[in-house]
Amino acid sequence: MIPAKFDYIKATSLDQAIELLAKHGFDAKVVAGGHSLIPAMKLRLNRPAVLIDIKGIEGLDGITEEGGHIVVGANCTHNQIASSELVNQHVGILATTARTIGDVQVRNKGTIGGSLAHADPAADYPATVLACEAIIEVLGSNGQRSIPAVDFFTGMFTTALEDDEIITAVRFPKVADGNYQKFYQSASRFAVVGVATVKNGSSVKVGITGVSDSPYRATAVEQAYDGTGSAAEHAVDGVDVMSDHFANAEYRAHLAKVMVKKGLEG
Amino acid sequence: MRVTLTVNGKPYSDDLEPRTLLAHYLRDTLNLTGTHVGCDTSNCGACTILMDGKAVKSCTILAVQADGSEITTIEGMANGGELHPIQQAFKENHGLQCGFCTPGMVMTAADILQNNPNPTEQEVRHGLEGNFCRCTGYHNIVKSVLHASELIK
Amino acid sequence: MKISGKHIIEAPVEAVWQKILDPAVLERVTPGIDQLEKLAADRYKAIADIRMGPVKGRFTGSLAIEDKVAPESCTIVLDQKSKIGNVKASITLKLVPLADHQTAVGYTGEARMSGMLARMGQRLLGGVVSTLAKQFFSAFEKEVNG
Amino acid sequence: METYIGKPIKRREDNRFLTGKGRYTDDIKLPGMCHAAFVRSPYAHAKILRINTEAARNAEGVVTVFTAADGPGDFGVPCGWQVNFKNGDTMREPQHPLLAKDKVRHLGEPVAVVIAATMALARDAAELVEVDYEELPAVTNPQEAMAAGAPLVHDAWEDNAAFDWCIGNDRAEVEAALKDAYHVTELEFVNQRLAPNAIEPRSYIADYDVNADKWTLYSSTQNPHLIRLLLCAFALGIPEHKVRVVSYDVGGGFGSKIYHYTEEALLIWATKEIGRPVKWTADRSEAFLTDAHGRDHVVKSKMGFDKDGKIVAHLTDEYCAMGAYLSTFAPAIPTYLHGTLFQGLYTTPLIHLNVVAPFTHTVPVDAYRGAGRPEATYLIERLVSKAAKEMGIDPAEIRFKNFIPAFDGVKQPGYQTQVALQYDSGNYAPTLEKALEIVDYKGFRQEQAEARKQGKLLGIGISTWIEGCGIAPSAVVGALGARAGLYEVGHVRVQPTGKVTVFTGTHSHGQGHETVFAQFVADRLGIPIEDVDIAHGDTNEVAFGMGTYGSRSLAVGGSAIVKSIDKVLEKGAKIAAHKLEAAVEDIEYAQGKWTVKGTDKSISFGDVSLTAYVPHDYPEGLEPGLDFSSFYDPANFTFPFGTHIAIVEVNADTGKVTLKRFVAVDDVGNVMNPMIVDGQIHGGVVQGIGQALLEEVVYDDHGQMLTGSYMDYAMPRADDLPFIETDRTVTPCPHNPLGAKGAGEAGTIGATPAVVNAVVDALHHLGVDDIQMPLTPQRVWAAMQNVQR
Repeated sequence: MIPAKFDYIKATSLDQAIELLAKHGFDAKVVAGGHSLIPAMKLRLNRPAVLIDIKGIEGLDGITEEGGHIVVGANCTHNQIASSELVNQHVGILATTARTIGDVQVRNKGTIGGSLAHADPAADYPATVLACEAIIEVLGSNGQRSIPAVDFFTGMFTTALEDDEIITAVRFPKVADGNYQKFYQSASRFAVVGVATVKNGSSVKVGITGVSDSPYRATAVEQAYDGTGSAAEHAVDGVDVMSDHFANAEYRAHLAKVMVKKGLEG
Repeated sequence: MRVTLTVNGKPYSDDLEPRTLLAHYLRDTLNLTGTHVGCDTSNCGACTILMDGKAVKSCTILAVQADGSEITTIEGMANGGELHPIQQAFKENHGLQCGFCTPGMVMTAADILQNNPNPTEQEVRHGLEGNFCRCTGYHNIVKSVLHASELIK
Repeated sequence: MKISGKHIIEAPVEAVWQKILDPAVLERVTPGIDQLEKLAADRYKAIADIRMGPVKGRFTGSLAIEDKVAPESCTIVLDQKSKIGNVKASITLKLVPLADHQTAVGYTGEARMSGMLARMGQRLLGGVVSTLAKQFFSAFEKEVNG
Repeated sequence: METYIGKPIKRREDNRFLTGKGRYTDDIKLPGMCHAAFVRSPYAHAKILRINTEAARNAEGVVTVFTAADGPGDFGVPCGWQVNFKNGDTMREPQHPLLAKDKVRHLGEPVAVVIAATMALARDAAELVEVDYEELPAVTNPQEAMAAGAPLVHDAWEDNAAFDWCIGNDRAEVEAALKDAYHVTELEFVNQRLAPNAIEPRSYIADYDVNADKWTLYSSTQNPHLIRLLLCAFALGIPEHKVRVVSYDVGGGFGSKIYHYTEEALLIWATKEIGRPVKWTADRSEAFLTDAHGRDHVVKSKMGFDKDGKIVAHLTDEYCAMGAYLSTFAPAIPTYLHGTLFQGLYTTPLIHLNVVAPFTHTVPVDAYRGAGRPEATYLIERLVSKAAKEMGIDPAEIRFKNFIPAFDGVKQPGYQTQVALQYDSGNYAPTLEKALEIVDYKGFRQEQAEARKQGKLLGIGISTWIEGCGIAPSAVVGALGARAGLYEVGHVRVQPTGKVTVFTGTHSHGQGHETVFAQFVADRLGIPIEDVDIAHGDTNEVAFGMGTYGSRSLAVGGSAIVKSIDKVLEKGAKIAAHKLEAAVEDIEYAQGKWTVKGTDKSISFGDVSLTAYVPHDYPEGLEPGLDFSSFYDPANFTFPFGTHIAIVEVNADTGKVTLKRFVAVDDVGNVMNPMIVDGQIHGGVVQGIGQALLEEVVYDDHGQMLTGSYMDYAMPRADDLPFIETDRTVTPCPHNPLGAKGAGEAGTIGATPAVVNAVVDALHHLGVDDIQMPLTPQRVWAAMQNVQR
């Protein structure tokens, strides 16, 4: 399998990358690790005319502590996140989530920025950024924006990113008590259901991926939370549950409840 | 587009179409045909190589993305006629049958053992989740990796 | 696969009916539609550039509006081809007036894909349709009330 | 002197695979080689209205574009096995064209081929070929294909049946026995369609030499000579002596690389047209669409028992898909490789199987590891386990009650089944006894009861199995419709220095022939294994052969080599006798030398070899040389057997099945290399587990494939599995010189029902008595829900 032809530009700065994006618009795609994009290009399901490689841009692959937040650069790989001391110490749920993605090889190459921008409805990070109330930092022709996770995912493979915007970092509040529960699709190992739970005293925040066309905050669960797992019954309240060959809507809704219960009790 | 990189310790520089996948560059341009391609969707792991010391799937990386990197393929594992301990362990434990997935298994095993020199059975099994084998039922592959961890000590 | 859903539009049923059959409006609000060229009454040549996550492709083909019962229902028939596979869809829209100048737009139908698109995209089709519908109705609502 | 048989000798082929020096077809580059890309149908059934290749022809790097109208449409690939209707009518056999002509009949059927300078350019240009189709209704389920009004796959016939066949006792007699039975167990299910998924995709290079007027085909085939025969005699009508087929290393086959595929024939046709070598290697997504699939049976069964749990009758009706065309061995799979195993290991006195084999709008179905026998075993072992539950008999006990008593095929005759075949030798109970002991069956039942109290769902599943392999006696298969003999060729060339090259017509694609064959050759000749080399996979080197499948290589191919070794030793004895100045009757051969009995006068194998090639002092009238080729046609199939036991845990919340233990006690006859036999069992078992829990090709109602990549077709991974516990008993095959039966398919045959029986056992107390394969979490959960409702 070989992609259709394209031009490849290795961007050396964010400004250059954004300029290129603005110029090529619909025809351009940003690549970092490439593990969401390149398989689609090989199948020729996607054929960008221009590929803008941002992997070499300095300053996008660090993990730092800033003002009580852990800031993860967009180009950080899943393995880098999974093994980061800072992340493990302060946002353990993020490290756990990263460890469930793909396989060793994919985790060595795929990046958090790429995964979030791709917004696969079965990706793992979305649940966790939602539950953590992380902020997605983006830069575009019109400058910098900080997008709260809850506003970021707008549908299947669609996000609040404008055509000329690039994710630069994800800012995570510190999370003391959180867990990520994943039910694997047996072929792709994507999430049939992924549930991120962040507990803070008597309150809880729950992010769910895989269930609907877009990841969501399970606000009904959060409101009904009573310190036990019983609020899990509300996992799919008001949600249009997806159906596919592996999990029809009924089973998927059931799994969501099971995973949320595990999360609440975990 | 010019790509300059090191493969198995030797420098290479070639003009390539940007769409050339690293796996195809290794196989077709450098004639390193030990790296195999078994699927289109980054699942099977037959194309696994080490890029800057880490296991990656070379069918999902453009050669231009590998510019400046250091690559190790299966051909770079043995030292002359002497097999690498992982290769040795696969041989001693019958960790291969048709041999097609084998290079990818060996390269993934190298990554696993680098990060975890004393893995448990479950850690080895989990580490191999990105590599399909259709012949061995993984039984002897898992044994091989566990044995390799002993040999490397 | 079967498709169904319902959206409430903040506009009276006549306004919705009028706009939903207006090719100029359809061209503006349908996600990806680049061009809608009239071939005959209620029959258009349609060109769409669809970009959704892993999938990006140019689709060309026809869009027809059939079985019109004003201002209650109609069926939109799509037949689109692309290098990555073809899409055929037949979707019936039902408009139900609600109180306070609202209209419920329900849709039911079937979409079928072929080729690589079907093999790689089938499991995602439900979500894609749901997202596209959300985009369509949100743009449509702006158009009606704009 | 060291001997080798029975020892876990490390594989000699491993160094090249471990160092990246394997020679798979796609690794080969030829000067001037160009690349082919196929334009494939996006529909399961459609009329081809128009093909426009102009843009593609004019695209960068394109050598040419062919459609059926350019010549390939005149040719088709043949079917190698004829199975007629039970009323005597001839099997319906449509042409299987190299490129589709007026109609496409399955998703992915090729309609054009683009040949270009590089693989990338060929694919670019293939996208430019415009094909207008008129889509037609399709049918993908074999039962629905036989319903009135179903879309016809081939218009030439009034319905979709390729044939309608039966085997066993008179149907009325079986029905009557069922009517009178104390208990009847019924089962209806689908033995789902599987994709073989050798990790190496199919690959071919065709190269025509205009000066010599000769072709070479490099192919990832399991049987190079058979491909050459089919290609020359049937597909293209080209002279066989001008065609060389080379198959060096092949990355797994599992059946899918037995068949003569259209791409192979097309490339051989095309290379002459363009005068350049041309390569095609399948993508995985093409592999899903074009490699012959396995299984796909819709089954309805009844098994009757007396009050003691003895089987009195078995009646099964099946619809078994053929796909759009008849693949090379396809008709044999649900018939002679399936119905003939309906005896199982049991004394069932009355058996009847009826098979309707329809065409469907899908890729052809053919042999996949086990080929018809896993389907038979699954059916019988599910029926027996289900009956045990229904009758309140222990599942081990019901099997012991019904086993055919032991027979060795020498002192006691073979066992004549109700379904044509005669078993060679068997001793079934010990494998079950041993397996029960290994799992501590009684202990497990206690553990299970305890676990249940805590809400944990543990289950144990037993499957006993038998298969007919060592394929196969030519006269028998000929009578059953095979259009080829199934003997094997073994050629032993003793070099002047006493080194030995063995040429075998079988083909190793993971089975380890280079090691295993060398083991018994070295032992029989009494020479070091280093002095023996095994060659295969090149029609120019090896005289002839039928290839590797059906667990036949050792039993049939090995026996052919033994025949040649016997000839070598017989002639060697004459030379030795001459040199030792003794009568042939007075010398004996042992440990690499001939000795005059009762003396210390001897001559080594090497000296005799040299004498044979430097015959200065030589027996009068004896030809020089020490080089023999033999054809071995087996006297019977071989019948390995065994017991598999699975222990599973089912997650009560999600329905996910976790395999806790898997025990396989198999009897594959004499074992040459236990390491390799165990490896074959491990791999087979895991493929069987794959069918039970994960794998399924799903076509939708329109013939689109929903599981056409590894994103959607689930296969076992390392972390889905425990170690497989193996053990064995040894009941030698009485009719071949090695006493070997065959181990390649054993695991796949035994494993699937063991796993399903275990899951049903875990859930039976909840009211679950069957679940459709694969036992995905969703299906298992739904089964639990349904009984609770």
